[in-house]
Amino acid sequence: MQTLVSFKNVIVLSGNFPILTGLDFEAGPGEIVLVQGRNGAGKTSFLRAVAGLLRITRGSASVLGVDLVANPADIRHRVGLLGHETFLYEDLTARENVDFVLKATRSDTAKASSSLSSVGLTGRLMDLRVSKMSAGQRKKVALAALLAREPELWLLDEPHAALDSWTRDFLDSALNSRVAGGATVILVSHESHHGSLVPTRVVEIGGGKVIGDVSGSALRQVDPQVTTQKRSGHVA
Amino acid sequence: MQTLVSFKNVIVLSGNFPILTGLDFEAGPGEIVLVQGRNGAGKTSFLRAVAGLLRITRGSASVLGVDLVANPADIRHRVGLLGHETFLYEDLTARENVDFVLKATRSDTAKASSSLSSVGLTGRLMDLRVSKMSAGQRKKVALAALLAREPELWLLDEPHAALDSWTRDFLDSALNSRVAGGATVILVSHESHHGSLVPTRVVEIGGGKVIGDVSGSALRQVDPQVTTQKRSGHVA
Amino acid sequence: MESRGYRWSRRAIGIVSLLLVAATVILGLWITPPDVVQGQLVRLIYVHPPVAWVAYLAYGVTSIGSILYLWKRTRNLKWDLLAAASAEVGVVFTGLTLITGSIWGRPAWGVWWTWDARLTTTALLFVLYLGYLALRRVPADSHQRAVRSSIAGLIAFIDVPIVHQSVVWWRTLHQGATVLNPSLSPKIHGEMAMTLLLGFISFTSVYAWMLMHRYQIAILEQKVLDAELDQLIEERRREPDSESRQARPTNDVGNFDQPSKV
Amino acid sequence: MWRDALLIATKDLKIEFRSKVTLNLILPFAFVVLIIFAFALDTSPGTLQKVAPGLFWLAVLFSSIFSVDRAVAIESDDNAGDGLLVYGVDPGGIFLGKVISVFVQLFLLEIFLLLGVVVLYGPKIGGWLLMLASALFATIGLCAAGVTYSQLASGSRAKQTLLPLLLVPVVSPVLLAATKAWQDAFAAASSLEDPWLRLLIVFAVVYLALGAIFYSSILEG
Amino acid sequence: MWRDALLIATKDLKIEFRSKVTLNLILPFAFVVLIIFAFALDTSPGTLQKVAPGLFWLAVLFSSIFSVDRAVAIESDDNAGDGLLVYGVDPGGIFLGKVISVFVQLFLLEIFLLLGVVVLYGPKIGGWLLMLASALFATIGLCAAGVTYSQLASGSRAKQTLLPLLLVPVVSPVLLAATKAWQDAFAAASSLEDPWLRLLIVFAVVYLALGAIFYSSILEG
Ligand code: HEM
Ligand SMILES: Nc1ncnc2c1ncn2[C@@H]1O[C@H](COP(=O)(O)OP(=O)(O)OP(=O)(O)O)[C@@H](O)[C@H]1O
Ligand SMILES: Nc1ncnc2c1ncn2[C@@H]1O[C@H](COP(=O)(O)OP(=O)(O)OP(=O)(O)O)[C@@H](O)[C@H]1O
Ligand SMILES: [Mg+2]
Ligand SMILES: [Mg+2]
Repeated sequence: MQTLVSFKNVIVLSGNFPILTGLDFEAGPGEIVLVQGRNGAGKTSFLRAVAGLLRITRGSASVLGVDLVANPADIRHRVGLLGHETFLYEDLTARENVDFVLKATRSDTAKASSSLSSVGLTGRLMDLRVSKMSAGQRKKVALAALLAREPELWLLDEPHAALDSWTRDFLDSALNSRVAGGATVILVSHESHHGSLVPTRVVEIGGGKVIGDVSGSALRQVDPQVTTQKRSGHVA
Repeated sequence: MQTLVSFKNVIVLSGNFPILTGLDFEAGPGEIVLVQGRNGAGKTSFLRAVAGLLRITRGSASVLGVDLVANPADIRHRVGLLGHETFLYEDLTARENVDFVLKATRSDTAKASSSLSSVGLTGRLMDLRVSKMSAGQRKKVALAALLAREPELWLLDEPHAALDSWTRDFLDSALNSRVAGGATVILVSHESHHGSLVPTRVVEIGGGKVIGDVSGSALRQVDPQVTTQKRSGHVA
Repeated sequence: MESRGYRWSRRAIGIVSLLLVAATVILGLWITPPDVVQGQLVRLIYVHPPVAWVAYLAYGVTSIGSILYLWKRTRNLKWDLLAAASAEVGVVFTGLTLITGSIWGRPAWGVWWTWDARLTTTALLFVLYLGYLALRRVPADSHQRAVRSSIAGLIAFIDVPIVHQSVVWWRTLHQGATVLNPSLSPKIHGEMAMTLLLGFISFTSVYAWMLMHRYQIAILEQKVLDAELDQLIEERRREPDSESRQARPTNDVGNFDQPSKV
Repeated sequence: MWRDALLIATKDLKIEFRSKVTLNLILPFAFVVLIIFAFALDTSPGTLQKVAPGLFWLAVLFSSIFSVDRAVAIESDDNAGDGLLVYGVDPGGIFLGKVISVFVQLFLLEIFLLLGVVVLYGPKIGGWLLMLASALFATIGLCAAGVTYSQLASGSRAKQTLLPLLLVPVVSPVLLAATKAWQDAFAAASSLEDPWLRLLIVFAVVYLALGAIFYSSILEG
Repeated sequence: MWRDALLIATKDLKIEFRSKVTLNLILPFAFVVLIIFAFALDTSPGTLQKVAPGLFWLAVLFSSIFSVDRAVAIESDDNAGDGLLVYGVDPGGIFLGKVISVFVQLFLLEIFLLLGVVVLYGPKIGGWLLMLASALFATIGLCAAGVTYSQLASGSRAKQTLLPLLLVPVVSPVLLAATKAWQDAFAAASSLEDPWLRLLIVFAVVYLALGAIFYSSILEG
């Protein structure tokens, strides 16, 4: 398997606190990796590290063939990150925000409108300032920008949160078609049900490192739904 | 049925834009109302209106026997609202935040610690500033404050988002026990699966008004999963 | 931890500094003659200018350390620690400059302080490096701190030439360039010049000694931090839910009320 | 109301103490204002002492705009202001709490600043009592008007901060009166009968009363 | 880099134009500074004109701190700064873009303020050209140093705003030089050979260069 993302014993600090504590991870092209783990385990930090936004203190890491330790800046514009934060400017409209992202990434700005309408932001919503939007609508703006950019590697942090069920389904099928076209997806999610987006692999993070990795055929038996129920069974 | 929440033809404006457009809604004690609807339908605004945070321009509304049009201030401290925003102070620690909420609502501050540990914020996490916390940990702090307050009416806007599966289950069972003790819950959610928290009623909001209301026995047939699929079928 | 050679050279420099300062004091107070105009006051000249120049020197070292850190090929945390140590000593010497200047100013000008250009810019120099030290105290990981403070240190250095040139640019009350003038020909002579030179050497030696001391402490602090970090990493790796759920014994699962350490 | 006021004031001061925005931002600025002026005006030594009160109160005005803005902004992060309403905190209490917290910060600042003025400008100060009294009431007036207007400007959620546009004309009489009172004090007119002091008291009372009365309506929006 | 700079500058100016924070906040304040001084110093007409340049540049310094802070804060809402990095925008471009946007705002402000100075203080202005040139370069220096330091202080996520503590000493030489240059200009020394102007040019170039070189390290750090 060709490796697209490769983390070896990666340690990342925030101030003096170790967020990632020796994380090992590999992923190849065309995978849909579902990252799970308790709150505060380090999932968001992992995605940010893959995007080149966190400095790697120890260990080695490369993404899309770029060495993250030496030149993290070279990887950033090639990944698409959708996090808890949407990176939007409140005082700009949906269209202006998407336009800005496309211009900044040197992508085709012509796609802005069609991408916005594909997520359901049509008519007045296109020219509404983000500050007036509902939580789901904001997320959609960020999503539209991402869809228009077509990154090679998608890093999605709870992408379904705040989206209505129609948009969830749309996102799932959009991602599926991107993966079919050769893209790779790493997504974090706490939800047990993921519609049509079926992960090829489930990775579990705990205490800043990978503590479980189930892929391929083994996945059928240990699907997230089942582990969830097992877990809740324990608690009750 | 005794009514706890009663909205009659309620219109709410934001600037010049009508967010709620003649909404009718009634709920009695002990109900678990699940509110659904597309992004931007007005769900969050509905919850905020019930909490007395939005001025009702036309129509009549009362919550817990208080007239919302005349004196919205009298209702606020009797409801517990957990929204997209968590109302936390970034520079205070988890414990200080919960303490502040309990003092402000004149509740028993002794419960702060136990409530925080019940959601899993123990040890160092209790004294960590909220600004350093992960998304789920922040939500847990807000949740801990709410659990310690024990409001009569719980207004939850996508409470499960960002929580890990264990905390989701914990929240569900905590809510169930509150409802058994006489509390009422109105929750907004886009997720199709809700663990052990079974709604007694599903209300659908669209375009700022109620467009569907299924309760009691009828619920078994029309569970959210099914309606979701029906809807996405229309669009596709 | 501290290498033997380092320790010995540090001690040697300490002793030499002591001797040099003693020699300067003796020469300055008893051997050299009083000035025609200023009388006994002139003796401050063996302290005040050297102290100011050593402050410049210290900030120069800070800048070099900063550049070496910022330049990727020579990047090493040691350069940053050196820069910081030197800045701290520099602040001390700037403080001494201000104090000796004030003491001199009282009899010479009749005031402790006046809004003269040299004085104002020297005060700014003091504040600039205080800011540099304040910036270092913002919690951040060591690399981040090093980058930020290196940049601040470099920019702050711009004020040094300004302080030096201030007597030329503004018409000032303060003494013009007597020694370090553009033509590099000192306007004082004989034993006074010699004593001044000795003063300069002895304060430079004091600076070197203080720097080595401070730097050593910084290195040790960094080692402690690194050791703490290893421990923190171990702790985080052992966080309550950091083992695979499937592998965990049933009674332990999800019970947050249990103490986290197993 | 007083209980709530205390609660809010404690919390705000705690946050302020942690983030130190106001102190770090304002104190050095205020000092540099003093230094630069001293440098620019040094040629005529009399000027410096004449300008001192005006400079002092100008620095305080700047600081008050800033810290009043901060005090209200604390509640707009993560929409905490809605939180306060939901918790049932008395709006009058919120107002008073914020006034208290801003007052404490400003008063501390004024003490430091005065030390700076005395050391750097060396004015002769005749009427300490008058100075203290006028500082007290001027600061109360500034804080009360500031908190009210700041809420007025930000509460609308339209982030257009109209604050200074609204605030500055309202507090400039206070500022002028304070400057005049201090000039009198510097000129050794120690009497508390000073007309400017009386004006300051009137302003303090009026702004406090107006704020306490209208704050709840502003919050309700 | 220039493309990115333009993109950022356009966006920032658009946001600034919408929210009008800077203009609403600063302009009135700057005017009050002028008015209060006019009021406080009214007795000696000569003083006013002598202080005018210092006052003017002090007001500009204040404004620059504020708008530079805003320019950097725009990117910290919703973590948009990380967004810029992810989009692969050139850090040098971000720096230049922000300098341009702050420069435009400050220069506009200076025009208004100058009108105010002329109307209120009525100084005789001899060297318009010198004034314009020195204002230009002084503003560039202010903006460049300001944006750099603002990022230095804020990016740390520790919200402790060290900004003024760091920035004010760094830009005060600029401020002093600008004041001196304007004093020369007021005194009708119209020559562009003014040594203060040369100093201002040096500062502008040095701060611009340092900012452009180091901005990327600051963002990465
Ligand atoms: C607080 C007051 C003072 C401060 C901050 C101050 C600062 C300085 C500084 C920074 C220098 C080094 C300049 C350079 O060579 O680049 C210096 C040099 C010197 N200072 Fe002062 N000074 C003060 C008061 C005085 C007084 C009162 C006198 C004597 C009347 C004096 C006499 C000198 C002399 C003779 C030099 C050597 C100048 C040369 O050869 O370049 N200073 N001072
Ligand atoms: N400066 C710090 N001091 C102490 N702890 C810190 C600091 N910075 C980060 N942390 C901790 O590091 C972890 C960061 O985790 P991260 O945000 O990656 O979690 P996550 O897996 O995405 O969680 P969630 O599911 O809640 O989103 C949290 O546990 C947080 O408390
Ligand atoms: N000033 C305004 N101008 C125009 N539209 C506005 C304005 N204020 C609010 N809106 C619209 O009102 C609606 C508010 O909806 P609300 O936040 O209640 O939605 P929601 O149902 O909670 O959506 P979500 O599922 O995305 O959270 C949105 O469609 C928003 O675009
Ligand atoms: Mg996360
Ligand atoms: Mg919503």
